[in-house]
Amino acid sequence: MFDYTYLPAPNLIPSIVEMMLKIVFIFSMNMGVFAPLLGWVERKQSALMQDRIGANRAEIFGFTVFGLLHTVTDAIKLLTKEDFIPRGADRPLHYLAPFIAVVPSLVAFAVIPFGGKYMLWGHEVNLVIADLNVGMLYVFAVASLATYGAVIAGWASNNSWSMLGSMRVGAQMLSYEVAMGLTLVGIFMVYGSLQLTTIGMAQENFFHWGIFLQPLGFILFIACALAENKRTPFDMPEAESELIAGYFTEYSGLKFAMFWMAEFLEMVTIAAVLVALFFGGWHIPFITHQGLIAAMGYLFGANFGAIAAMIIHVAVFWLKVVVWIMILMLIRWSLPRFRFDQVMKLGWKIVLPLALANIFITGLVLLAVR
Amino acid sequence: MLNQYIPILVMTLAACGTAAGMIILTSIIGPKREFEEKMEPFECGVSPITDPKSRFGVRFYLVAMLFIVFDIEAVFLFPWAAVFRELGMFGFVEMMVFILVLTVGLAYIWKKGALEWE
Amino acid sequence: MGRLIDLCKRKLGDTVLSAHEQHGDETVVIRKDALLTVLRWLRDDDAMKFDFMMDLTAVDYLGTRARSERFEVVYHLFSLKNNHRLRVKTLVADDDPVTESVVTVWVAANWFEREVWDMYGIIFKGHPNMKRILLYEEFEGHPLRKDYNIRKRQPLIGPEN
Amino acid sequence: MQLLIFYGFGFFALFSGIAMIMSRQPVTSALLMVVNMFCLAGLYAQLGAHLIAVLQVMVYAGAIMVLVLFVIMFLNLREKAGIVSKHGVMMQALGIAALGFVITAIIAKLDMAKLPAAKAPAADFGSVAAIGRVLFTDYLLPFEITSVLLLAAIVGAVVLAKRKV
Amino acid sequence: MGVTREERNIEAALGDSVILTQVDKVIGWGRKYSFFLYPFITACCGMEFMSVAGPRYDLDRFGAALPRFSPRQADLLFVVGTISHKQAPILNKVYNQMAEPKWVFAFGACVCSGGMYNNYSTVQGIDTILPVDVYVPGCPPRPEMVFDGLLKLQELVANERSSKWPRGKSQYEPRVKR
Amino acid sequence: MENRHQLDLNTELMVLNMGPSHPATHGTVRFFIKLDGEKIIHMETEIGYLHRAFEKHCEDGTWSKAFPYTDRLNYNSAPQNNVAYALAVEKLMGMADKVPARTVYIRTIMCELSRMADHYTNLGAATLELGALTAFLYFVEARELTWDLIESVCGARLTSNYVRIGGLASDLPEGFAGKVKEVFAKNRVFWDEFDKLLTKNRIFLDRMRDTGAISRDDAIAYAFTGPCLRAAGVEYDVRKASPYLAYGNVDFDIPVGTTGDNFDRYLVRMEEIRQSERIIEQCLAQMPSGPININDAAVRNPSKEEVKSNMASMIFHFKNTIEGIQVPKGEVYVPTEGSNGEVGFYLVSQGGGKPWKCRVRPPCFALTQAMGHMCKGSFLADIIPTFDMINLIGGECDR
Amino acid sequence: MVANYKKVNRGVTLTFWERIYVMEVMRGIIITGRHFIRNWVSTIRSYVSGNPADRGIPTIYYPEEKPLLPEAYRGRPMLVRAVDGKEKCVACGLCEVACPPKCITIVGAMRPDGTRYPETYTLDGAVCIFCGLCEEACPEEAIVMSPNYEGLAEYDRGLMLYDKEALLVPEEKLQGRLDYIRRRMFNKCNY
Amino acid sequence: MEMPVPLHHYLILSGILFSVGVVGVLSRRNAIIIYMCIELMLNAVNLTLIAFSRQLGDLNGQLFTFMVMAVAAAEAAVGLGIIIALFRNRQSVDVDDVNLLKG
Repeated sequence: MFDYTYLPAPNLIPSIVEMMLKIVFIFSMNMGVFAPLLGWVERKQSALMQDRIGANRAEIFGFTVFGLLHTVTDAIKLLTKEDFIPRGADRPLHYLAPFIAVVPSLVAFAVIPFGGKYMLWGHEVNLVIADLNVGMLYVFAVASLATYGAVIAGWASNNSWSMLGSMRVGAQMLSYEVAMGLTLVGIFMVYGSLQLTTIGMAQENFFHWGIFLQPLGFILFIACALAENKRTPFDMPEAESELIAGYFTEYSGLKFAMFWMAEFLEMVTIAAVLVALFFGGWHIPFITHQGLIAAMGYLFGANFGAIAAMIIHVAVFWLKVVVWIMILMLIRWSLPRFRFDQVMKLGWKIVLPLALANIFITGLVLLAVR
Repeated sequence: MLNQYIPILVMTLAACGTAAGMIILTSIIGPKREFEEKMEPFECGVSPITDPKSRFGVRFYLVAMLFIVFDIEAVFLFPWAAVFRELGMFGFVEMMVFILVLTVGLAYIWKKGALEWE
Repeated sequence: MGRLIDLCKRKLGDTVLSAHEQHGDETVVIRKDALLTVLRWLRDDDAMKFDFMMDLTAVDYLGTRARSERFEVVYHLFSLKNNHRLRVKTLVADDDPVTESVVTVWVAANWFEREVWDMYGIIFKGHPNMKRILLYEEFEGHPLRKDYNIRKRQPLIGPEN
Repeated sequence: MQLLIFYGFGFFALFSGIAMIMSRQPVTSALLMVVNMFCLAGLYAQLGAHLIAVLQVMVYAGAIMVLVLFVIMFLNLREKAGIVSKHGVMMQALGIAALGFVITAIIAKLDMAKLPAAKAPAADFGSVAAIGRVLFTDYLLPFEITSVLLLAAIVGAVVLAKRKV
Repeated sequence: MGVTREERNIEAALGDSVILTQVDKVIGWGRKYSFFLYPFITACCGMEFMSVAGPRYDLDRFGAALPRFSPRQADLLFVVGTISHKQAPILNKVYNQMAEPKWVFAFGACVCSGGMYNNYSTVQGIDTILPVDVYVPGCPPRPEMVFDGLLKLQELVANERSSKWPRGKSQYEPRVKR
Repeated sequence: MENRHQLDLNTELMVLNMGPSHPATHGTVRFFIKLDGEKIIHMETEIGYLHRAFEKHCEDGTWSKAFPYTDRLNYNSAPQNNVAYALAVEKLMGMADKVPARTVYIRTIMCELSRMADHYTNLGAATLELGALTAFLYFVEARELTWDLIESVCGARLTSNYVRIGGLASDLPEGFAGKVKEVFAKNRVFWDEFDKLLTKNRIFLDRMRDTGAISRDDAIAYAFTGPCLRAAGVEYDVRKASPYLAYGNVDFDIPVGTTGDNFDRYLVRMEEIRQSERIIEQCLAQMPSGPININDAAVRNPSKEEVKSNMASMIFHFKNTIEGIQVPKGEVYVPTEGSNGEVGFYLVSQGGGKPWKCRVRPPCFALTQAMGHMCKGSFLADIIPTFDMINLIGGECDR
Repeated sequence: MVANYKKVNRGVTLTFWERIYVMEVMRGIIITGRHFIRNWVSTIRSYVSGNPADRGIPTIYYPEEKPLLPEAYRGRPMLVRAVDGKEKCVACGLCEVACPPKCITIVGAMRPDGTRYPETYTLDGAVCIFCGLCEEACPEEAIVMSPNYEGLAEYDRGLMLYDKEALLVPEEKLQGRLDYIRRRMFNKCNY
Repeated sequence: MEMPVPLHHYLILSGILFSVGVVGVLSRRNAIIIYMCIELMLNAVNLTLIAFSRQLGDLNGQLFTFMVMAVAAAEAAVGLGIIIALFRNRQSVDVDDVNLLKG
């Protein structure tokens, strides 16, 4: 496990291949599937919630594919849109802001396991890009960088509404970052680790899922995650009816789309973290990790069985993620938004004390159980 | 252990590449024409009245400041949570004292009205 | 004659220039110089108690009346307590379109008076902010005067017509 | 490979550090500082200080620098023409001279052989649990004192920022 | 005004070639199903616009459901409701501030021609101050009429050469600078 | 303490220009806001972006040509304005009591239907601007169903042009009562869902409650009328204070609030939708049969056969159309309860076929005037619910 | 039978569960989620069965499906071409006068048989407000509000200037509207 | 096992960074930039601590860094508070303007 020198050559190649495959998988999942698809899901889902049908008319050779092509048309349109920077704006920062917004949301996924460990031809495959022992802290650290994107976007735009939006987004994201960290301390106490793979493995038993062990932590975390994601009911920074488009008022074309993309990808990350921490990660309820591998091994032989189990686990994980994304969208489309001071009040006066209380209670219970 | 970070590095580079690519692409493609009125910041169809970069209320700063303090608190809590089971009762009391002191701080700012947006 | 007109006449004496009742609407015409006192009395007197100033407008009688009585400023008052209404009018001359502002009596009169200024060019003395309200500063003339042609445009942008 | 990473991060750290003190725009300075923090975090990770590396990003880049950025934006600081003070050029020259001196001194003084040879660290060196274990036993007192320090910081900041106290 | 150094379009970038028409086709296809609206709503037609966006008629089917209130992000200026002379400079400014490519949709009789308001305060059709792409009559038009107009606009956009862009500012400067 | 924004760190006040082309201002209002952080120190309202010369147009045309213009005053509830104008003209002509009973009832129904549509739009738009898009679309659909009813009667969805002097343009369609029943059943479901989504939702409540409050006395001084006045606890409704149409014959409640904040306005409007349904159902039950127009050739267009067959009818028809209906000299003010408050028509006739003056008392004009008063000291975000609950309708406010 | 003033229940003393947001969020999600699932299922069902009636949503797929209009609906005004092929209009000019936006212009002429007819009849579609006053004014039932609303959008304002030929429609196509006028609007019982 | 990168590399880097910080403090007048330079110096020291911690296989260096961070955070809160207070009184964050000795 610990080595500074390189792995022996025969082992190096599979590791590199494994690494690249995982990165490509996550990247294609994020950029290729979720970023465009979520736009479609969001549109269609909101449409159906609102008794509408939603985008369905874009067609190639008569095929409309349930409106999926609208995401393609949107991309083409946004790409060929004028790139615009207002006078008085800080040009380099104006370019930098969407960049800063997107990168963390793409990178944050690295530590989230989307499957367990499998032995394939004597090579252990661990379905996580980087199995850091700081685990969740990495996500927090990366998430804290996302604040810059929004704050700088507003600052660099030379627009009053953007400026207001950026101040709001800064204050809001900072407040909820703290609360988010504290809400998860309970989970870390329960599983005794910050490493997401460890936490994932610990949830093999259905009744050890985080949701049962940390219900309060779960609710608080969802609130914080929604706030970090800056979507309704916490979309003060970009509240259309108040601030026009908030901090990205002066952004056009793809640069504007990048903020949205970042938002969508953040949503995927949030859903993935929720699943990994509270909903048993890749586990199927009542079926153990090894149990499934053994069963599949019995059916397909050891190696292919492991592959089959891997596929099932990965599918289960993404299924849970998709369900969570849909729930997050349901929340987003059902609720009115807060007022800014109410958001801050919720963060500091309700969530933060409750999170501290949650830590206290968890500690007491854990000590009592022991 | 270090090779744990290599994927992250690779991923970061890839992400930076993607993002930079998108920005460069959008600034190359697309028609462009700039003229005086368009370059004005948008303010509901009239010319802006004041410079947007005026100063903001001190509360925003206060929030950031409180954030730092509580972030440090959280930072201390993470390693504690990881070794909580090993430390047992002793660690629990120890941390509760720590939290208590900071809760006093929270109560102070609460009472001082630093959390109010009035 | 209606009850309110009687009351007004008895109380106000010769400040009431004329009064009439038509279709159940009681109307009193008040001398311009006594307007503010009369309206304040109408608001405060227990028998009257006109706490609502429902409407304030003007009428341009160009060509049908003497030029010294060209404009009428019309107040529609309503009393919540007594549930009755009264129309109060005052006459404004063409060459001196000035009358008293009643903003001090009813806050609501503020915009209504600005509108009358905008539309008829009647100036309300003592109004805190006598500016155009519906039209723009650059607009010349007062469109609801009978001598303003409905199609006389004064665009801020684009061709003249 | 390792050396390459070191040089990469080291170069960027230096570059951003120097650019930071040269930059005219305070906002740019702050952002360059963030880059600097990031590179240092990379170096920490290379040195096996995993928790510290992440905290470097989280606390320095994610919290302290945001606060700095807020203050810059909040005070609407835009530099006048002469950012560097009049005696700035001389100071810089002096500074660079001092820099050279310091480095030579370090290298001259450093007798690597006297240091114990680098040991292979324990498997969980620098991990969350390892730090936690030491922090909450050996460093108990500093830890508790930190809480008082933070409390003082809260009070201080509130007093300073809110005029009516 | 005039051609600035910054001005460019795809056609200039690619040079004139056979591929270009194909590229134009693809871009036209993309743009036609992806209108981000800037609803410039002032009057009665706005109520009908709500219906157009509402469940019964659902503007989203045409890929045009995202109202962006920042003109930088919008492609299609939906002028909905009477434009008075007081409002006209604002409309003009919003149009000028939109990022290229941009289209203008005249929604309702008042916008097309001033409608029944042939008077001192109303602009007699916004085509007197900006270039308009599609006119939809009616006071207010039925949602179906709006869709007819939108389909026409889609047709127009699909067959557009990208050399048409950028279009630049509207032909008039306001008389009064505010 | 007293002027903290001045003491506090020399914070420059931010002067913002909200509107006219801002999503929250409906395109027709412009707010100048002085902000200290997020708090409004001072606010000025500018209106007039939708001034369309209503009065001038009325004076320009004949009496009956004014109907299409009245449609576009409060375009959310066009029939109400039609009715108000018709009532005023009829009163001026001294034939107010000659209007057939069936017409009175149909007019009442149309008024209440349009009140419902108006409240649906208003409440929906308010929630839209508070971020709850789904609730908004539920009410849009509810309004759509109401509009179907209006369309089946008037022939147009929004600008109905339905009422005529001394009568109506057309009779109710066959099976109207049944359709109303169907629509109301659906609308009640939407109403319930809307109610469940919002009324007890704390997020919504916190946005609405104690924001934009106005005291009883201030509301009266600002000449508030309609739901906004009643929300402030003043018991005044034209339908009750001086019953017109069939309002004296039906049983309904008029909701009254206590504090005059946005939440009370919201509740009052929600309740009024229910009451309107009640009124309509009672009216349909009491609906008399009979003619819908005054049988007076000098007022009403004769039927086509009559025009062709009867010379006198034809002459009247031509005279009425070209010269306009002859209205005797006089003046009249008729208050009616519009969806937003008291809609009063003040008509002056100098005799002849054209109005000398046709003034409408716009309820939102008075309401909008108080925006600055209501928003002062609250947050930027509070403008939105307050302004929505004022329900500014450009056509009515600016005319 | 009187109206009463009734205090609305300001009510809203929230219970503990309502106060903690969670329950309200859940309730909201359940309501919207119910719509979502119901519409999802019904939409899929209609895709499978190919029957638009199976759709639970009220959306009309416009260019392919047309809405059902009430017979009172006023669409674009049309001139009636009588069965003998001549226009019914006698160019009396009443519609021109009655039209509030003044969008109609008529130039009348005399046929050899002495009847009047419009030599030109122009209706500016960009100005028309579909109010129906021309229809009421017309003594000859020559101009009626047809239920036609399609294809009115144009790229150019000039194209919306309809001349006589564009407006004339055979009588049988407008029969529904003519019946409606006679039955509902100018029926004898309406007086 | 040897460290992959020799210790003195880190030390030199940290020395340079420290000097850069010193130069910044000496040459800039903007209090916020000076504050950032101080942070830079702290970070340079942290780097040394961690490098030695790795060299010696001893966690104490990392613990030191941990504490330095905590202190730095507190310093940020108060330090920037002081800058704001200075700004409030002097309308400037230029250290030349706020020379207390000059009065």
